[in-house]
Amino acid sequence: MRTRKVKWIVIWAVLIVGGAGLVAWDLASFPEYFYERSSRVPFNHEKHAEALGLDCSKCHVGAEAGIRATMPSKADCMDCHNLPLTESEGIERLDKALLNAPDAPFVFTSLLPSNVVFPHGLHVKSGVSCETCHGSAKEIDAGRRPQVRMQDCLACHQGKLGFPKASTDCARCHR
Amino acid sequence: MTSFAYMLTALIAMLPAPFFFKTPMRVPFRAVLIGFCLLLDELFVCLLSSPAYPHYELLPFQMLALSLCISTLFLGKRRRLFASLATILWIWIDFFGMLSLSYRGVDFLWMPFVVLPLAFYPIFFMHPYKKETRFCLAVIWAAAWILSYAWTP
Amino acid sequence: MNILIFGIALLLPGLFAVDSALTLGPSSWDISQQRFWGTPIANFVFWIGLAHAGTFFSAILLVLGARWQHRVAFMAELSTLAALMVAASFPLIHLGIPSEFYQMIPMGNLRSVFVNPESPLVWDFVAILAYGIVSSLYILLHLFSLQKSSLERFRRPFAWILFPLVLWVHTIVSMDFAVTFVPNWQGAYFPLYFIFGALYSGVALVLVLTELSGRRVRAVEDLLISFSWAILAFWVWEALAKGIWHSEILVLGFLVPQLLWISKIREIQGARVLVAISGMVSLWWERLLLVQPESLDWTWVDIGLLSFGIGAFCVLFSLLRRGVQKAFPLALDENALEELRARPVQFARKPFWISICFGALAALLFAVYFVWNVPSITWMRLIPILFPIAALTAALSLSFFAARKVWSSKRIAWILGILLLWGVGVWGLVFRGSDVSYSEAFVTVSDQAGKLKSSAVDAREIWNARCAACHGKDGNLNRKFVHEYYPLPQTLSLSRIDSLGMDSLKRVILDGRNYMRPFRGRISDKEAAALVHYLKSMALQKEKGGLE
Amino acid sequence: MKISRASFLKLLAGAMAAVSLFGCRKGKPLPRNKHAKSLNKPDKNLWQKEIDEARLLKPRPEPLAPVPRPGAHPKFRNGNIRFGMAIDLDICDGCGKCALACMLENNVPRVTSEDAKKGRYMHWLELRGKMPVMCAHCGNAPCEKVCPTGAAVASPDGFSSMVYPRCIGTRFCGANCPLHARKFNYADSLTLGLAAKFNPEVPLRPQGVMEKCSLCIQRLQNARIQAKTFGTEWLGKNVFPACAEACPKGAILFGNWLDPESELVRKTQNRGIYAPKSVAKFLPAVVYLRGKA
Repeated sequence: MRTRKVKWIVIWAVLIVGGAGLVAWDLASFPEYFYERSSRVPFNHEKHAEALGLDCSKCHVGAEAGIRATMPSKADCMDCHNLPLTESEGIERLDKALLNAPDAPFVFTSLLPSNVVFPHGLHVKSGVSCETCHGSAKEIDAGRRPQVRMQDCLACHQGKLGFPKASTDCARCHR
Repeated sequence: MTSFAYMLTALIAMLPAPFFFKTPMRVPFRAVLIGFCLLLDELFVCLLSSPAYPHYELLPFQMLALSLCISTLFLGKRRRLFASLATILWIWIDFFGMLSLSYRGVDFLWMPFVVLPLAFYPIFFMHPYKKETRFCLAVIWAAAWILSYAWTP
Repeated sequence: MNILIFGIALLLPGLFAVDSALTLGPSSWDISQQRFWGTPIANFVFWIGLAHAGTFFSAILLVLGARWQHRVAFMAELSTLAALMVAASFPLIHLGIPSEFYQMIPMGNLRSVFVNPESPLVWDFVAILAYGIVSSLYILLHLFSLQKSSLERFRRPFAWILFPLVLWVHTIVSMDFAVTFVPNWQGAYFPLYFIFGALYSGVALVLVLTELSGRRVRAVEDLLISFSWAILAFWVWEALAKGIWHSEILVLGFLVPQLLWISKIREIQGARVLVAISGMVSLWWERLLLVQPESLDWTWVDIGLLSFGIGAFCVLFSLLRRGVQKAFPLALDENALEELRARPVQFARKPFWISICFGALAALLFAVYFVWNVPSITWMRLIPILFPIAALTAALSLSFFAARKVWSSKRIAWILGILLLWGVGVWGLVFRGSDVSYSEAFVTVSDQAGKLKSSAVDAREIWNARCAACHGKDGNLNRKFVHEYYPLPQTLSLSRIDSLGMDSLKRVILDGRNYMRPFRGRISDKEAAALVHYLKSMALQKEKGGLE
Repeated sequence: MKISRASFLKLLAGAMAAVSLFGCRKGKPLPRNKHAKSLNKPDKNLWQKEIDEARLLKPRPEPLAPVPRPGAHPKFRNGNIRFGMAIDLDICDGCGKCALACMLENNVPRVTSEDAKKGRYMHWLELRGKMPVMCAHCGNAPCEKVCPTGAAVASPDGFSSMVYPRCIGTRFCGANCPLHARKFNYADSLTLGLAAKFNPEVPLRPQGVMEKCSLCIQRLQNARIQAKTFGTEWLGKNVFPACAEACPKGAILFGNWLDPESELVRKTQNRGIYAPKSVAKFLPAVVYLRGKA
């Protein structure tokens, strides 16, 4: 009876350890589960958008008219940051970071699969604001990213989320 | 394929039907007999049919179904079971045959599926060994045969 | 025992082939260039055909009242289970992305996309799944009925459900070919053709298995001859209707079995086995030539898959038989079976009809659900899935009635609970699906990607994006933002624009002025020109508005 | 804890199934949150060479059959768009520039030498004889009927679209296409260095899925988005697939069959309209012009 118990403990241990090992191996060899943040210059959305009243598309050119919203280049930052703007603390550190930043300081890996096209401008035009998917500036600063899930896209396109109905043809978005 | 040739196929299918199950016979001999009749049907259809009639692919097997149906009229026992099985076989051949033909753009003929289920009425609700039942069944099967050729939507 | 060793000897190299087929994909085996299908499909059709034997012998012959069927029933049922498992593995190997097979299941998913119910592959999936579950339940019922005679009355009702289902399965396998536009796959007669081919090979398999277990059932030999004549009729029709003729198949599949007419040959055990094997070989070869009529260019994986099929079948079969022998020693004891058969058998009428109603209801609900969600389908093409669903539901409900006869309600509740939990779990996994199953990456966004296209129409958009932060969307200063600037950007009136001239304004945009940084590189010459025009049009509009 | 043998076997089977499922995962085709590295400088000549190789395999043009002018898509009778093409065989001299343009536009991969020996080229637009042949975008498309997952599906814009993430590689569509216009990704071409991202707008396809001519859907989508963003109704004007753009003689016309103003409709007036015989009865949208009507 005792040996039997031991045998079962061993079997369960092997199964659990093996399962944990599989999961660990999976996570290690497919690191897409870890989200990568790669901005090199600190940026505060809340300050720029809500305090200064800048449109998203000032920096994310295309956010209101293009297919993709792009990330700002260094030149876009320097449009304003070449001026001595504020006295706030840490501005020196920011200026230094900007000075040393590469031409394209922000590179963002979008969560949109490359076989899907999401026309930002068209959505803004039909009344879907940036906040609908991206959340408020505060939330963005806190690390929120839009979840790209086909069921949400489809629900909205089918008119279930309060926006006007849109095409549900596969070939409109998939390419 | 002319309607005359089509009626001829029915005749050829029905002729050997009484002998299928009448005499006691060992299973392989019976299989050879039925298989031989099917071969003859095929040969006959092949000689008569034209590719313009796309249902011809099914015809020998519809003929087989018809002969099996007719042969159940001469069964001594379990007539209900085998008559209904033979009718279902016919429906089966027709349905899946036409389903596959419909993918090729051939019209799906509905008539056999309206008529053949009617055969279950005499099979189940009339006395299986009475003459009227046999007559009724023969009429329904014949109607199904004719309508599956003649009636196009 | 010998079967097990033989099976393992074939299975091990076969597993290597399966592994390399899964990792390397379909290019590792030989595939017809015109049809994209190869040996896995031929093997699938062959094994699913063999899987018909069990049901034929134990269900069809049971309801048709063949007196000798119990002698081979268990053997045949076990071979059905084993062959079905082998058969089901081949389509998975065949897939380009095997791990995504569940996308064929006809249920909605999280993404609210539906399968295409017009495709015979969806019918296939449902039918084989239903057949697998129902035939496993049937064999369990059969085994338990040896111990609990009260279960015996459920066997015939069950057989009546299984009888059409098994024919349906192979009909649908035949539809995989019959609905296509591939010339040698077309044939409205394929359902019967495939069914007879399946039954023929199934009978041959059962003949071999009974002989190997040291018994002889003459009726099976008779059936082999009978089916060889039936299949001959189809081969002749293939030749007459489509001009397809393979003499080697005719010799192996038709002429060789005729040797059994000669009683001298028929009395030799080896000859009987060889005849049956010849029949199976001819049918396997026939399926292969159907899938892949071009000259074969086999790799070792093709041979490995063949070996995997035979090996896996032998191993599964002998393991199943051992399991049954241990758990139900009566099942393979012929004398005991003979006694059991003497029991009067009833037909569980009420449970049968209730189950049938449940099945019909399930099929109806499914049809309504599907047509509701995918209204564009031709509903007639949904029928092939409906019957397996009805049969599966009916069989489950019949098993429930049968279980109530022998088990306490508490036990049944436990089993049902576990099954339900498991079912919901599987359903949830399938419903959710995997995340983006897409090889390539997500879009990377940098300042380079997706520049605005330039045209006069969208100068406004460029303005709004690039200039409005300071100059305001309407051309008036965005005071909230620029109050920190000194000197303030100039307001541009029409007269000022005219005095500066378009060219100098364009230069200002491109090269900058005072605090305004150059936009060269971010805005093209053309875009800059368009912006200047837009500027002017705004100023014009303002002037007009001011006058009014 | 007491476990019967049966439940242990079940457990074991479950574990085996789980392990084998993990085994089914291929290392590469899983998504990574990184952009795939394209080759530094893909040599276009390699693609050109492959086109020349493939030409030798198919020296004979497709037999043609006369068809009526393509109209509304049979599934979307009320639509006002049916994209299509007409290839003028009187002008076309079979130079093959369209084939290269197609491959570069759509990031079509090359194939391994083993696959090349078997003729498994991926060319969406292939030259049979001197005739450019691609998916005919049938109205009654045989491929769409047999696709189990709905990856091959008709678009209301009147062409036959392909949703790669839904494709599981049954290859039934390829078998059922009488024109053999569908191509299967036998190899993991990205890892093998056979694919290159010439065009950032088009995703690379993973191993195990089918693909075919999409009528340069990325161009159509972008043009539609552009037009709709700026508020204009769009009926398929001012956009051309890569092959039409690359044709030096202007033999490939693209447009909307339902727009009487379109160049496609105007230039095909009084011309003989043909389609490959094998797909002529499926209402193709891609047709061939020859002689007068």
